[in-house]
Amino acid sequence: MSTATKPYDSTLQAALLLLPTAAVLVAFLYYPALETFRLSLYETLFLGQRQTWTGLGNFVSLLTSDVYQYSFLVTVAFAAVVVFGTLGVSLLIGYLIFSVDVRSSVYLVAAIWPYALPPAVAAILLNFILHPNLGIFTHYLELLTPFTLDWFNDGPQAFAILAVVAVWKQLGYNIIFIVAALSNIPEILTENARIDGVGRFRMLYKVYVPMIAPTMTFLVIMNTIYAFFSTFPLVDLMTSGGPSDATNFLIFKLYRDAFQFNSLGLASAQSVILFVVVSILMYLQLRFASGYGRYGG
Amino acid sequence: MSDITIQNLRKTYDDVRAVKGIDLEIDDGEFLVVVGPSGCGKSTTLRMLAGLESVTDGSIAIGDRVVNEVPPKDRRIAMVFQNYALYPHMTAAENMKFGMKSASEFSRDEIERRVEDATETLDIAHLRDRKPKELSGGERQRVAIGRALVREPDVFLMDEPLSNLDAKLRVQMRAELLKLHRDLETTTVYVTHDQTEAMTLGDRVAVLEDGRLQQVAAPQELYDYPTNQFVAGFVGEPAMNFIPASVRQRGDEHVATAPGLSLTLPAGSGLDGIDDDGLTLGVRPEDVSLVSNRAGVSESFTAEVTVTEPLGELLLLHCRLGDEEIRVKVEPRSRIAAGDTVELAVDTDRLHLFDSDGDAVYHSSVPEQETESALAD
Amino acid sequence: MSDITIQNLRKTYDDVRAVKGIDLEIDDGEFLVVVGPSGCGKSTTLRMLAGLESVTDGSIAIGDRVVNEVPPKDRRIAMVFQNYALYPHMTAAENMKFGMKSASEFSRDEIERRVEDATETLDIAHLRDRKPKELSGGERQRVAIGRALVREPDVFLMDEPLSNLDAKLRVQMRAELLKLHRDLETTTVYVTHDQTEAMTLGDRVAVLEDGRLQQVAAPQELYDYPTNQFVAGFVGEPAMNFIPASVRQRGDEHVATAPGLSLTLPAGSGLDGIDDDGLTLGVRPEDVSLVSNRAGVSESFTAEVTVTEPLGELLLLHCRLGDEEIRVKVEPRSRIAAGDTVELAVDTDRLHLFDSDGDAVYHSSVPEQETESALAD
Amino acid sequence: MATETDTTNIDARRLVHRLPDDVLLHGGIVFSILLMASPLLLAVIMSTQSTTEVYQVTNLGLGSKGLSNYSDALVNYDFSTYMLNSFVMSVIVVVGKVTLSLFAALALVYYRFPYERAVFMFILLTLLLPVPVRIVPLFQLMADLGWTNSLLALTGPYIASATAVFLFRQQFMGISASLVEVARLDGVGPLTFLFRVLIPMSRGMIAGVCVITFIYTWNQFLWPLVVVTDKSSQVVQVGIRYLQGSAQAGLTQWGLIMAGAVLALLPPLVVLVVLHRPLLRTLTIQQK
Amino acid sequence: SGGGDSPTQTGGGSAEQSGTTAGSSGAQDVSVSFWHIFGGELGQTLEDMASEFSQQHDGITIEAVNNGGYRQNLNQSLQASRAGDPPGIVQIFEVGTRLALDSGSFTPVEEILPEDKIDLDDFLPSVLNYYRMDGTLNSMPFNSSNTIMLYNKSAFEAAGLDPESPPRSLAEVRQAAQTIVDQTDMESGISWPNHTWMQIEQQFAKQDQVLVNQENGRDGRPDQTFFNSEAGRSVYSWWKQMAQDGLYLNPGIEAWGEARQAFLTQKVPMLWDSTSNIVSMQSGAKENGFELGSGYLPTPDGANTGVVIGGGSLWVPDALADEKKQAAGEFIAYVTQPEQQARWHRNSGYFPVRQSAIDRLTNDGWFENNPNFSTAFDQLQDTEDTPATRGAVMGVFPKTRSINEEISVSIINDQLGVEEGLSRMDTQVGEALAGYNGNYDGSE
Ligand SMILES: Nc1ncnc2c1ncn2[C@@H]1O[C@H](COP(=O)(O)OP(=O)(O)OP(=O)(O)O)[C@@H](O)[C@H]1O
Ligand SMILES: Nc1ncnc2c1ncn2[C@@H]1O[C@H](COP(=O)(O)OP(=O)(O)OP(=O)(O)O)[C@@H](O)[C@H]1O
Ligand SMILES: O=P(O)(O)OC[C@H](O)CO
Ligand SMILES: [Mg+2]
Ligand SMILES: [Mg+2]
Repeated sequence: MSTATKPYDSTLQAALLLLPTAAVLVAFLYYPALETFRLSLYETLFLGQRQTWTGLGNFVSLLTSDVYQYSFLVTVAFAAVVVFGTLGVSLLIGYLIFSVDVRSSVYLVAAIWPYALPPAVAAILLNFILHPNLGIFTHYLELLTPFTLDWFNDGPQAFAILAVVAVWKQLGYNIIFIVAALSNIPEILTENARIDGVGRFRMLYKVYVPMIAPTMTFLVIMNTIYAFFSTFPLVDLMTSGGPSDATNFLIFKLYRDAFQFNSLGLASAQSVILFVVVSILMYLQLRFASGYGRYGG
Repeated sequence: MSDITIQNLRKTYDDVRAVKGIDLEIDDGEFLVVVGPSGCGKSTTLRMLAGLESVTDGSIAIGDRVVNEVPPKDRRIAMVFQNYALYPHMTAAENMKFGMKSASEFSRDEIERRVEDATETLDIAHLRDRKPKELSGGERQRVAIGRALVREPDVFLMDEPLSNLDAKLRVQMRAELLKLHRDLETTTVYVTHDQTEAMTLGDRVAVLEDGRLQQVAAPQELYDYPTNQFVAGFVGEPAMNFIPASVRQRGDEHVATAPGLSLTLPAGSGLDGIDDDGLTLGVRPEDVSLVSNRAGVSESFTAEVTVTEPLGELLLLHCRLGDEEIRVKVEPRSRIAAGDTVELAVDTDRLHLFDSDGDAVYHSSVPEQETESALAD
Repeated sequence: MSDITIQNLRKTYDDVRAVKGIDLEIDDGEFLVVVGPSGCGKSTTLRMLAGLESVTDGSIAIGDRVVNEVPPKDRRIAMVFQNYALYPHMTAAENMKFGMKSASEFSRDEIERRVEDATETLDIAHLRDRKPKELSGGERQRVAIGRALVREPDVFLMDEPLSNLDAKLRVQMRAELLKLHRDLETTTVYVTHDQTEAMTLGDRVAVLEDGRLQQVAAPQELYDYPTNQFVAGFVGEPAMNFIPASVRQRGDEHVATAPGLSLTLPAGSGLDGIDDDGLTLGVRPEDVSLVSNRAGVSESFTAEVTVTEPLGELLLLHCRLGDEEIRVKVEPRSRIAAGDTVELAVDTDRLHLFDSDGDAVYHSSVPEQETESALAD
Repeated sequence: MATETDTTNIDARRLVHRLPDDVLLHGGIVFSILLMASPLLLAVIMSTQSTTEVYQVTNLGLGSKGLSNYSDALVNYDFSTYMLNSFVMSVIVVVGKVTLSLFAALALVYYRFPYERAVFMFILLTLLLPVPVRIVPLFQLMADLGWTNSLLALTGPYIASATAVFLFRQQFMGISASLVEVARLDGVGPLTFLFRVLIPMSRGMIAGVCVITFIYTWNQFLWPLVVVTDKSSQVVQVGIRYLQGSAQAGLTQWGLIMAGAVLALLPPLVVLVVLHRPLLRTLTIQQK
Repeated sequence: SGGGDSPTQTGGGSAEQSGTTAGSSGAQDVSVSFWHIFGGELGQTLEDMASEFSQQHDGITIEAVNNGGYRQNLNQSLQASRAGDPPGIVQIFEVGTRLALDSGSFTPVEEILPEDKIDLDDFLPSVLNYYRMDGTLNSMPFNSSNTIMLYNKSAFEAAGLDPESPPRSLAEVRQAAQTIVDQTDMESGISWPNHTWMQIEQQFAKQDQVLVNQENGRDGRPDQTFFNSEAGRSVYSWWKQMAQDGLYLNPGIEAWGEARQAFLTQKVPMLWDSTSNIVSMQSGAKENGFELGSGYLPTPDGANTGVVIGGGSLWVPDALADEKKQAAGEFIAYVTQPEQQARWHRNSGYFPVRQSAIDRLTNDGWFENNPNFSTAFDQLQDTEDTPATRGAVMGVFPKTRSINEEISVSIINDQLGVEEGLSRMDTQVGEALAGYNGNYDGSE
């Protein structure tokens, strides 16, 4: 951008305009973040009122702890399932909506509303619908298939159920982007394919998906961040990390260590590790965002 | 056989009547250009030909087959779009192959051969492995044409294929398209809103307005004998001057009069029985001239120059004649300034008369006239 | 006084030298058009005049005052932009008032009066309360001009104000701008990349290329006596034909030869001492003609027609002459087809010679020559 | 404009006829939409049922309690308080964030000042610091400030955001440079420019940011859970958590819980439905 | 330590005023919040008590707030104390005692009790002893419970079992379970929430096995646990087998509601439950049309050294203003009055903690008429006083429960062997203990 379009050059005014934002960011983001780094080097009790220097001790004990390793593992697995589950389902629904008539905002709104769905509500609703004993879904599932839902006790099932809830909640967000990206594909490409007689499905995976690859990449990153950070309410309200730690995701473990088991230092060390995870994801996003040119019409 | 017969073709969108009944025959091997102002229904017509748009009424036949209900892929047509419609993630070669591969009726070798041929014909063999974004506009359009070529269609349909190119490139691609058509002799329907393109490319030009065909004719015929005022005004730059006039029969002669102007019309078809007030006299800017340049012109008239536009090779005068403005092309180095009064005369061989409906009732020259030719040998 | 004096003006962006030293005087009340290809520095120059861009080197004076350091709002200029730059959420009238209100040196009444005046002048009073999106392109541009008008500036700066309009409207607005300038006589600097616009609008035209002024002259002078090959090629459509040629002195006469062509050059300034190989002969398409049309021409030559483009009022031939392609404008109704061989001659009064640096060394006619005029009275 | 993508602004010609498989497509969509909505529909039904009715698993009729589960949740289980808290929190964050971000974006886009890039990076880098990365010290900070259980704690950490600044910056940069230059030629002051030009021209974007922010804030769970210990200051998302413990005659009151869940979902849902257009446009810009 | 620097703490001034608090219409109202953990009827009872008290005591308003579960109450009150804005009275579960004490966030309750209104000698010693550490009573026992077994008499009868003699040993439980599953259309034999309180804490006490060293943590900070002991193995082997054979319906970790629901909706005939819930279980049984029976918590071989006190006690944060502490003390004294205790018992099933309340109930014939209520009480009275039945004390007890419950899932799902799982509990809890102790000592 040309500097020439900048009509004002009072540094003082600029500083004043930026001040409120900067102040909030420093006070509530940067300072606590730095403090997290500091605390991660201490062992603490009772919400940080007792602190003992341990250096990298927290990290060592995390990295050598079976529980933490397992937690890391299930989180990564969960993220993978959520990311690709969400993408797959959203792609399907998005493509259907796009194929019919994108302007129909009735369909669109009916498909994207889960964007507004609070994770806590999503958790509670499905907790009930899929309740092992009371759930109506469970009831019919068990009636119609030999399958029994027992996710209060069955780790893999609990994992799967949380994934379903997480995917459900995230569908709206993904559909928004996929429909928008598909709509940005010039209509003539579709028409050209019609003249050539390219099938709908072939068109999807040979043309549309590659063409919306930047959006898909973006969604992979956003969904990963979501799976890592925003699924806390699901765990808290549905499984509390269980059974057998099958849903003891990093974020939940962090919360529990910090606010239930009072190990703030240990929790801070986990925050630091999460920070590394976000940083990597963000870096990847930037890499990919600049790697793909945006396809114009 | 790939001539096209269009009968009473109509297209209605919910409340818009885009095409209002077109009858047109396109010969096998012909290059037909459809031209008209924006929104006149050019694309709609072409898209019905392609099968991308359903036909509301009427019929389209390619060869002997009525194709109204034939899906696009079975019409043996290929289409070239304005913005190329290349798949951005595929190389040039992949773009050309993609459609054929989907059709699955072609062998690998056949596909390779055709792509080979097409890239050679279009001189883009070296671009095969580039993606669209690594190509210039002209190269992209060439690849798009290549993609149409490989299908070896009976009919090419092109919707403003050059209008995304800059002026220089457009002129160049125009020439190339002509050469290509001369080589392949595939029936081509070409849509444009640019009259220069229409004139220079078409074997025949179809002028469309408001969903109706106005005239279908060879380019020069269109220029010289427009069938109505719309065509007369649409073709030619600057546009033909239109002067409201009345024509009176005086003995054998017909005289056209307008404020500040009185012209004896050369005898010609259509003059019989005309004795009318609500007529419009049409004369092109280059058919008006300064009197001093034409010796022995009796029926001159004067007009005041309001604006002069030196265009280098000529000087365009905007003159006030009665209440009308007329444009006159004169010698570039004429020393004429705004505010001057000039004496003008018209080339009476190039006069046109339109009635109140806009239909041409009279052209002062006769269509079949021979023009002197300057052929050496 | 609102003449403008530009001295050795330069602009360097980090690593781009956009303007490389311009000297230019613009008279009070003059309409100066700056023309040149994309990226040549036109906008940059204009923006430095406006104060939107700082000056790297050199000086700009408006009237007697060097304005290099004067903020834009104090330069008494107004600017009109290509994309109108209207605030989409304000009505036409609000758009016109907004800047003045901000300046706060104008009373309410004064503002009202000026807007009234401007809307009247531009005939847009009925559009006052419409928002930009309810206006057509031409109307928007008129409002934008109105906004410039109300400031009653000493200088109008316009950056391609018409290039967003369609062809018809552009021609019409062009005429209106000319009339407006005739009424107001405000010094105007007008930037365009369109040579037609430059020719028709400018009292003088400044041709810019690659950050350097190539020529500043009245339009017809530019067309007839380009100072270099760039200007010669840039002005005129289709462009001047350039044929590599060598010139030999034979006794008193100078003869230019090129493959298939030999021309005796009329005496003229610049021919003295020329006896050279690396020259370029320039001749415009309309200055080449079919021989049969010009009686008694001795130095004719033949060429093969490769493409014919009927343009209605004329027929453009692309001909092969030696290894060169030359374009020739001939009678529209000539029966010439691609593949024919034609006999051609040039108008020896309209020849140009350029040296290997591209500088014009010779024009066959003399600048100060009188042209016969066709004035009545 | 490249930004006007999508969904809301699609060429009328997209209505190309695709009849043959239309029915199938529509069927597919309706099916997936219903499947997606089914938990919510069931919840709405169950929210009208009494505990006994809920426990008859296959009872899918509207229940005998009508809306009384809702009034029960609102009155006896303090949902009216939680909803109000959530609402106040969301509105404060929306207004605060939009205001602060507009100012910041104004400075970033239209001011020349030293270290512009660094300042922008400073703001942007906070994307790396989601709540979980700093939750422990943030809680301690709130405790030290004595802000726990207050709106300050609920809203403060959300009131400035890289995303909003980024979006407004993007929006401002998308405003034609010539509009800015016109203002410059006229000598228009920064605040006049902000209020008379930028804000009116960014209404869509502002609406979009408001929607995103409202939904985001309303849906917060972890932070209120940590920083609010006093129930009367709690927000509705955490309020749901309290309902989970309610039991009548030994049985969990699922009807009541469903009513609470529906209540907690309603405001963001309404906002989404009403303002989905600006939301869609804004979100797709965020991608870049 | 925590909360000491609270800005709300005022000096002697408020102590003077506090003399006039009780019964007088003091100028300023003291409002004290009381965070409890009950929803439903129990919550209602507490709220009634609070408002009755507030009415009787001018100038004091007690606001009873249901603040979720025990864990939440403990954590939130620590958080709130840390933030200097603590509640007035907090109900904390028995296993949070050490942690609450170590946190330094609370005032020993005996310091604020109005001495004239309370007679500590009237309290059951077994209960007081649980909450008395190093000779100080830190919190006031209020809702005390233990685990009993509820069973569906109607189902027993239908299966041909004696509805009046519930199984006492785990083997008998298995037999009864098997019989009922075979004879009736019940889904499974028994259920209880996966909650160490029942399957470990009570079972260990019954078998006279301490959980941790240092005399179950009462003689010093423990650093070793004994989950992988004979007591543990016998319970877990039985449990695992029950689960594998489909005789145990697993409702989930600490899933009280689900377990009760399975029992009330007659999916299982037996339930291990807290005595605290007898009232609602009785009405639930009636609504679902069966007769409720109750018995001691069965153990391997029917061993019965006794039970540990469960439930919660009332704590008063240290950061509270003095007049609020005073008011809190008044309220605590009020709810432990014999008549309130009796009422509380009748409405819940928590046994009264005062002898005089028990006497009153006995005299009214309450226990005779309500045998299910007496079961819990009898079980308590049958308890021998040993380190095992006095209950374990450790700072990481809440975390220990989480660890053990997670591992329990793996054991009964057969992902872990019994020994393997129990020794994993020992390891993980051992690590937690070490971390806690190290840290605790380090900063003292
Ligand atoms: N899908 C559609 N729905 C409704 N009206 C349409 C649709 N497609 C085209 N039209 C209308 O039909 C008319 C003809 O459109 P068409 O695209 O054929 O014009 P065109 O001649 O190709 O114009 P242009 O030169 O601008 O491309 C226009 O008025 C247009 O608005
Ligand atoms: N802010 C800038 N930073 C760097 N280079 C610039 C900037 N503005 C212009 N340039 C460069 O300066 C040169 C001249 O640009 P300018 O905009 O003046 O061209 P122009 O003649 O107006 O072209 P056009 O006809 O396309 O508007 C170009 O090479 C351009 O890329
Ligand atoms: O449900 P309660 O109150 O009997 O308590 C059970 C356990 O003791 C909680 O730790
Ligand atoms: Mg079209
Ligand atoms: Mg420019």
